[in-house]
Amino acid sequence: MRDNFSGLPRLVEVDRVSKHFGGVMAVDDVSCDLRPGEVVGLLGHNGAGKSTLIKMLSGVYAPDSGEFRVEGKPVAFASPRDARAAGIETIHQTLALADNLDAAANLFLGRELMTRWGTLDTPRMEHEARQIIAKLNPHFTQLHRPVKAMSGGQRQTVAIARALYFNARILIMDEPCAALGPAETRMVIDTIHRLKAQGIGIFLISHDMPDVFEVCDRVTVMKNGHVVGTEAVADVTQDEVLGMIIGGRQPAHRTARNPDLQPVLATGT
Amino acid sequence: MRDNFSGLPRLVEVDRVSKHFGGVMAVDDVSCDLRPGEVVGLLGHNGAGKSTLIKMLSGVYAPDSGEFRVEGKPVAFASPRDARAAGIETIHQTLALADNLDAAANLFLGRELMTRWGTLDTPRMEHEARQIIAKLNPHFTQLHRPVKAMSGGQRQTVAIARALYFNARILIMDEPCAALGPAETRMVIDTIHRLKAQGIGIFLISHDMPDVFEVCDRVTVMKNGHVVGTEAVADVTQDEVLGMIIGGRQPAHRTARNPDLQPVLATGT
Amino acid sequence: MTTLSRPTASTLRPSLQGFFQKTGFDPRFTSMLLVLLAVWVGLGLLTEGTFLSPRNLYNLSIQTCVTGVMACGMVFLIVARQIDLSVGSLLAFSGMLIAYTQVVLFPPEAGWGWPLSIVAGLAGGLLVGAFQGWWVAYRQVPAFVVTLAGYLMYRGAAFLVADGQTLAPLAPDYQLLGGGLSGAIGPLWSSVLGLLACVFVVWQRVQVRRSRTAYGADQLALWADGLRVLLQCGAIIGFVWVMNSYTAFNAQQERVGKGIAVPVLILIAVVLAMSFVATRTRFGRYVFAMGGNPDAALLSGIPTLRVMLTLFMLMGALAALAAVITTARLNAGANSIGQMAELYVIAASVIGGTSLAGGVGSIAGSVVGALLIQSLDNGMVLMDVSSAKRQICIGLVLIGAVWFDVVYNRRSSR
Amino acid sequence: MTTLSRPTASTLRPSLQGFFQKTGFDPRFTSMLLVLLAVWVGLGLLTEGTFLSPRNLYNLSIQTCVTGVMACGMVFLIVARQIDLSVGSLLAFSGMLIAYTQVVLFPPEAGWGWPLSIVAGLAGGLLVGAFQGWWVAYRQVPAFVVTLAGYLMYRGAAFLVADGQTLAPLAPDYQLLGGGLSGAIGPLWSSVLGLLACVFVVWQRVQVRRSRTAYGADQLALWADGLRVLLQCGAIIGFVWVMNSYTAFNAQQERVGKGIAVPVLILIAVVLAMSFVATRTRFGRYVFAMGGNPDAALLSGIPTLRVMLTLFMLMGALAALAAVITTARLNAGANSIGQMAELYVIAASVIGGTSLAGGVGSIAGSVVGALLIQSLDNGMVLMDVSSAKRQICIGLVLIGAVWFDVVYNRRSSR
Amino acid sequence: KDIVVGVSWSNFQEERWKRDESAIKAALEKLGAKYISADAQGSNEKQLADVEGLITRGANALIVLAYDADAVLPAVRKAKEEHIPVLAYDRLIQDTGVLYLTFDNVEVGRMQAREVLKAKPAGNYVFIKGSPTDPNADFLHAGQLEVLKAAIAGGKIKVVGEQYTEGWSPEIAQKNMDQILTRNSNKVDAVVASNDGTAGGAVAALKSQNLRGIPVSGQDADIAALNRVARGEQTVTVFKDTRTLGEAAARFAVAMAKGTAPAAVQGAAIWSGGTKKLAIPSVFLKPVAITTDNLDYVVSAGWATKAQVCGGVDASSGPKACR
Ligand SMILES: Nc1ncnc2c1ncn2[C@@H]1O[C@H](COP(=O)(O)OP(=O)(O)OP(=O)(O)O)[C@@H](O)[C@H]1O
Ligand SMILES: Nc1ncnc2c1ncn2[C@@H]1O[C@H](COP(=O)(O)OP(=O)(O)OP(=O)(O)O)[C@@H](O)[C@H]1O
Ligand SMILES: O[C@@H]1[C@@H](O)[C@H](O)OC[C@H]1O
Ligand SMILES: [Mg+2]
Ligand SMILES: [Mg+2]
Repeated sequence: MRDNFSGLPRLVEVDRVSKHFGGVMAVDDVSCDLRPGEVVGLLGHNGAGKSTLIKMLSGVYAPDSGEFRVEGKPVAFASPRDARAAGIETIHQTLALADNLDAAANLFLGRELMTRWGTLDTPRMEHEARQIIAKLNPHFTQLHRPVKAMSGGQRQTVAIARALYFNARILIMDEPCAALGPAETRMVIDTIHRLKAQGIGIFLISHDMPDVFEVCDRVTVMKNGHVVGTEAVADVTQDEVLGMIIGGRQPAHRTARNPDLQPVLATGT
Repeated sequence: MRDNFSGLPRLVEVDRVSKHFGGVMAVDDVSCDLRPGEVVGLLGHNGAGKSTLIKMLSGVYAPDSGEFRVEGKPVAFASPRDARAAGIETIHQTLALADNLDAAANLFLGRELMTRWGTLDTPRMEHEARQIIAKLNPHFTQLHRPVKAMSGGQRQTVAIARALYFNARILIMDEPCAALGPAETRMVIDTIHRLKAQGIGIFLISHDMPDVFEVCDRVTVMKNGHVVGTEAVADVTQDEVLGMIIGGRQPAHRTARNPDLQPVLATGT
Repeated sequence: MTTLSRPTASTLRPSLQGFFQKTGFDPRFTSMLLVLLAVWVGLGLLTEGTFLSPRNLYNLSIQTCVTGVMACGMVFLIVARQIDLSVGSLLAFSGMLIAYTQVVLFPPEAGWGWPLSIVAGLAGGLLVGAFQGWWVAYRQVPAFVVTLAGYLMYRGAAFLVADGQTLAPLAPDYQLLGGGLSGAIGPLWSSVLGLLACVFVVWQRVQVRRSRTAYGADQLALWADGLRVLLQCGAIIGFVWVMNSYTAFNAQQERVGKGIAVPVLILIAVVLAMSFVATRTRFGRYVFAMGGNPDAALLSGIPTLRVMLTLFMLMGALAALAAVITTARLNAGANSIGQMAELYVIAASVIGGTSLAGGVGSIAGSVVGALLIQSLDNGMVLMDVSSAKRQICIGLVLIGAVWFDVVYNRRSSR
Repeated sequence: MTTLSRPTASTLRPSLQGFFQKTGFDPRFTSMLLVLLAVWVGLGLLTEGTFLSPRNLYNLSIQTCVTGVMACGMVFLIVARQIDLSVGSLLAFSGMLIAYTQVVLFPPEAGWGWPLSIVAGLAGGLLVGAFQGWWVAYRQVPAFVVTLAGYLMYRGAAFLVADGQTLAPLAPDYQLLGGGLSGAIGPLWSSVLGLLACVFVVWQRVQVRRSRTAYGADQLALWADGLRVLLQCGAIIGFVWVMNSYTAFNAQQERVGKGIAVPVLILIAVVLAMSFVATRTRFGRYVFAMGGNPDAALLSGIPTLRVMLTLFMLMGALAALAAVITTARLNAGANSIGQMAELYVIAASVIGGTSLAGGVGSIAGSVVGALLIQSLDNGMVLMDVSSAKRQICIGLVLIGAVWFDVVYNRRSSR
Repeated sequence: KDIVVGVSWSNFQEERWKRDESAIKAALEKLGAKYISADAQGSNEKQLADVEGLITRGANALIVLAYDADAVLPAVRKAKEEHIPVLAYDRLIQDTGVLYLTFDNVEVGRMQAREVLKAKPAGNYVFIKGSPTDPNADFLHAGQLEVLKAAIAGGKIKVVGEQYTEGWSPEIAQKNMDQILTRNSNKVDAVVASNDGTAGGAVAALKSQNLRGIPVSGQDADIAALNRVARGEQTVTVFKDTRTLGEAAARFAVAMAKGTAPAAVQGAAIWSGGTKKLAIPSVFLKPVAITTDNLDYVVSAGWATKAQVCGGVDASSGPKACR
């Protein structure tokens, strides 16, 4: 059997969710899901609605309609704080860094390490930040500067480190490697493999086909706010997926060969 | 001969340029050059100094030392305005968009089309913007909204369109496709081929090896502010270039095989 | 503060939003007008109609001019992430220059003394504006510091012009600019102007439709454009009608309609000019771009420093114009005029939807803001509320008004 | 405004920059101190030394307290991209509450009237702050509007407390808080405190070095840390020495040294506490994050609304504390106190390096800013300049001072 | 040793203070004493700091124009601590050992009301009061009410409007007057304005309604106000010859600096009419109500020139001072 996850309970279920901004239907009746230890790629053209979808899941926006379930229980996050508390960690496309603070402060923002007197444990946070960032980008050592003085890739490294440091059950990565160099990308990919092995569920948004095919178990392709289809990576070629992204057509074999990979919830299963 | 450009006059010469920020040597004694109709890839790990280098060329920062020459003449741009006036068009990594304005306003920012009464010709600018953006991303039609309401890739499309609309002699692209989907990236790559054919010189910063190998004639690899080496793409493999980026080592054959591809100015030729 | 505010689900929302989409009305401005309307109705009821009498509305229109004129300039500054705290002091200083020119240099007998004094006042305002703009743009001293210093300095300078004396009286012709006894253009001219304005409104809408068709852009439904024209013309005609129906004895002791007051005409001219600058010129575009993202503006090759300098000069000139109205109305130049004007002017802009974070603002909104503040003040005095209680009421209504605006806007724009 | 300002090449630069890098001194704060020093020397020369006499410095220290205390809160607000225009009015309102409690409710005979009045004043300040914070945080009305409304309202309310009357006198013990006749702690205690402060400075530096070693972080050279400790202790000892050498007649008509004034102690306590909050607590970290990027703060799960509410309450409490000092110093509660305080307080913060764009600011800097403004004001009085000219001079010096700061900073930080 | 007299002004906004100052200055110069001063710009806190500054500069005597009679006491106390005599100028300071020299503000209020009452014994009255943050506004109003009390109680006078004027600002006075007129459909018969600046605003408002001949009061004998009186636009301005006041203040201050006790200065009498009933050595000067009848008084006193007073007035129909 190609799909190692279909037997596991679902970690996240996205059930017919929609969201509009003014006249734009950014996300339109989207369903998909994620199982523990699985990496699901969210693909689609620019403006397809990927970021909007995951922003709803991470408590930034409230959906207009539809429902999110985590481990079977419906959730409605009133704020990113709630989503975090529920074990959902997100790397946003916009990185969401406080430009005036340094790497360590950003890494621990909202979850600072404290001394036993209840004050910020700055040295320890710096130390930990140094450790984890070194794992992602060994060239990046000048951490003690405001984030705004950093290069694009360095900023992205900080954002990634922040999501990795805290042990999430569900990790959402919105184009985490967009600004990274080849070596830095490699390290992130390796990290994803490791997290997978630990049973963490990951939504990965990426435009890079080789990366997607290396780490994803399934891909869900979106177009203009809709879901085009969901496929197990093992069942399709890169070109077929590209065809889904660009042309919006589903690979010819899909329904015949692997019916249980349909967006699970759309059919109400 | 593999290198079609060595005979042409140099469009841009970067001569031993350095720049530091506080204690960080961001660009350290860098030399490279660009000929008309040529695409030179600037590669390197995150924080290697690529963006800083091209920001100096586009008039954002003044170099601490060293010199830039355009068509043989030394230039010292006091502002981005000057660089633009000299025919240098830049797509910055940070995109540099006014978030509160719409796509058309951003596209023509600083170079608005005017009616014969000297007022803004808004309908015409919108019309033109629609045309050019349609060529880069056909899904992207809701242009009449502030840029801040756009997706990452849509924003990048606006920034690219802005640099392409005006006929530059020298085009600098700092990770132009980082946020673009596969189809959108394809269109940019095609555009680069077209511009090349028109004799425009292009500096392209990118982390994507296949793209680089498709459009670049030469690559200059940087590491920690230094230049590791400059190679004709035809002479090296992707792995060799990766080796230069990650390991900082030059391909074994380089000096033996193609001495004239040395950074031209470093040796004072 | 944050752009991530969460919309609250509401059944109202879709229909409201649809309405704004279909009609192309600006939700923000519409809600401001609704607030104003509500305040007017409230004050009308509380004063048993006195507030809404033509006479009081005429007064109100004049009282709003000074703040309104300056708010037009302040909107630009705030949009560009700047501020000018000196406008009240600058008003006093230009006012003293004007009065000094009229009273001391060219005594009233000389008929050309007062036009000259206006020139002097405007020149003073422009120069001071240039001084401030230079420090901000070319010396990079924060505008808050420069104009706070200005706030102190120009009030001091105003004192020195005539060594603390109040200079009066001013030329009778000049007083017309203040909208005093015969400072209005009469019913006939008012009607003519109103008619012309209506014609312009229709013509402009036709132009817009035509150019949209030419470029194949989206077109609003005909009824939507019709509604807009109708409302605008209605407002114009209503305004003229009210102004005309305020009758007062003229110099010949006959009861005649007043018509539009001269300072109100000045305000209208300033609003039209500044709106034009904001939406139709490069300069206006640059101001908004600089406010939206200063770095992007610089990278796009906008001459940001020059724009900044010009902005402060513009503000200086408008403060001087406000000084003309104030002194003409008061028939005197005193160094104490314009106190707290900076606060009211900035408040008018902010209440009118200009964001202190920069990049967002509208001229028309700020004038509505000025009108709102002035209405509260005007109405409360009519109700004979003591100044302490008046201040408390005004404060509460201000918060309430802006709160309504915030809620309503969130509803209609999401 | 823009972060892309272009450094000018300069030979000074590398060495300056190296100096700051090696010593770990904050260039911004250092340059502020240099400006202050320059102004002091200038004023000292122009007043033939009177300005620098212990007596005047003692007065200056007290005069700075009110603005200084409030500036500590304002820095936080501005860093978080908020503002509070109501502090002056709130000062008056709390002041009237305090005076009313002491004079009317619990006449001076009752010994516990004045502690109670302080509680009343602080409670009033906190409540008003909570009111403002609630509108800003939970109702999303811009702080500018809410606090402008407050500016009007609380002044009105202050008037109403005693119907415009000035309430006096206050309890003799209470007056000590204002630093009046015997409102200083005397040379002995001052010296003891100074010594303790020096010990603390040394201990703290040692702690820092130790923890840096523990985590293998970069360490400053020993001489650099030594220099810092030396300068800090020098400043402390110098301050105590000056305060002790101002002698005045005591109640027994003997000439004795004054020592540190009580309000100055209050200011020092506030500065220490607020600096601690800014750098060592979650709350402070959140405030800076919210100012740096409000969206990021929200996305990081920071309880932004609660932080905002707390900020305004803090500001309210500090305004009430400033009211304690003011009323104790004036030995009266008047509804006219605290006029223009909002401007001076915001100016102190801005001059002290707090950016109105948010995310950047320092408590110590704002106190230096307050000291700078007060020095100018104080010094000019000593020089017998008319108030009109004085205002002009102060304005010019302010611009000049901040300009120096801008230039110097650009040099030393690039 | 040189005598240094420090003067602490409450503000300089009204034009009279400049004249007070030059009178004091001139007199001190004549007496060979040095003049130093500070302007508190309408702030209690600043006035206290100012007095501290003047003491620091070595003042041997202080002349204090109090902004707030109570809040200025700590400053006076400081001076006393340094054994520096204090003269309360124009406004009362209730403390022992202070010499009080004034045109009584309450009396000024009475005079304003008296003249207006003379011109209009019955009808609708409007009060344009001073700044709500200036305690003198209330003293003035108290004086005004004292005179009008009976008529108000008797129903002859009806108060149809009463507003403070923030910062004594003429514009605000004008706006408030506009509104009061609107509210009463112009049925206003008399305006008691508390000084000439606010009177100017009230007159401008009346004028814009073409209302003429309505009595308006003021004080300070500002040049512009005298001209209004000449034109018949203002009924009365209370002339406080600040030159006399200033000259006397200078003389007394120097005397006290030389050791004369407050009670021993020429013309001083013990007065205990303050709220605290303290016995305070005082000198009262007489303010003069200036109306069309005695306009020449200010001219012959050299306070204003005939040209200033009569500017734009028709010589034939104008008051006799302008003929
Ligand atoms: N404005 C600045 N102030 C201080 N340091 C800076 C600034 N800009 C860049 N740097 C530093 O200079 C170095 C080079 O940065 P640069 O942005 O040029 O890197 P890059 O090669 O473009 O990296 P990336 O691939 O991540 O975009 C980095 O270490 C960065 O932290
Ligand atoms: N805050 C917003 N306000 C209005 N429209 C928005 C907003 N955010 C996104 N949109 C619109 O919603 C659509 C989906 O945007 P989204 O950011 O989800 O796309 P995406 O799939 O993440 O694209 P990309 O690959 O470019 O990041 C786009 O058309 C975008 O313009
Ligand atoms: O003379 C007046 C003075 O007594 C009052 O306090 O302030 C206003 C002045 O006009
Ligand atoms: Mg996205
Ligand atoms: Mg870069």
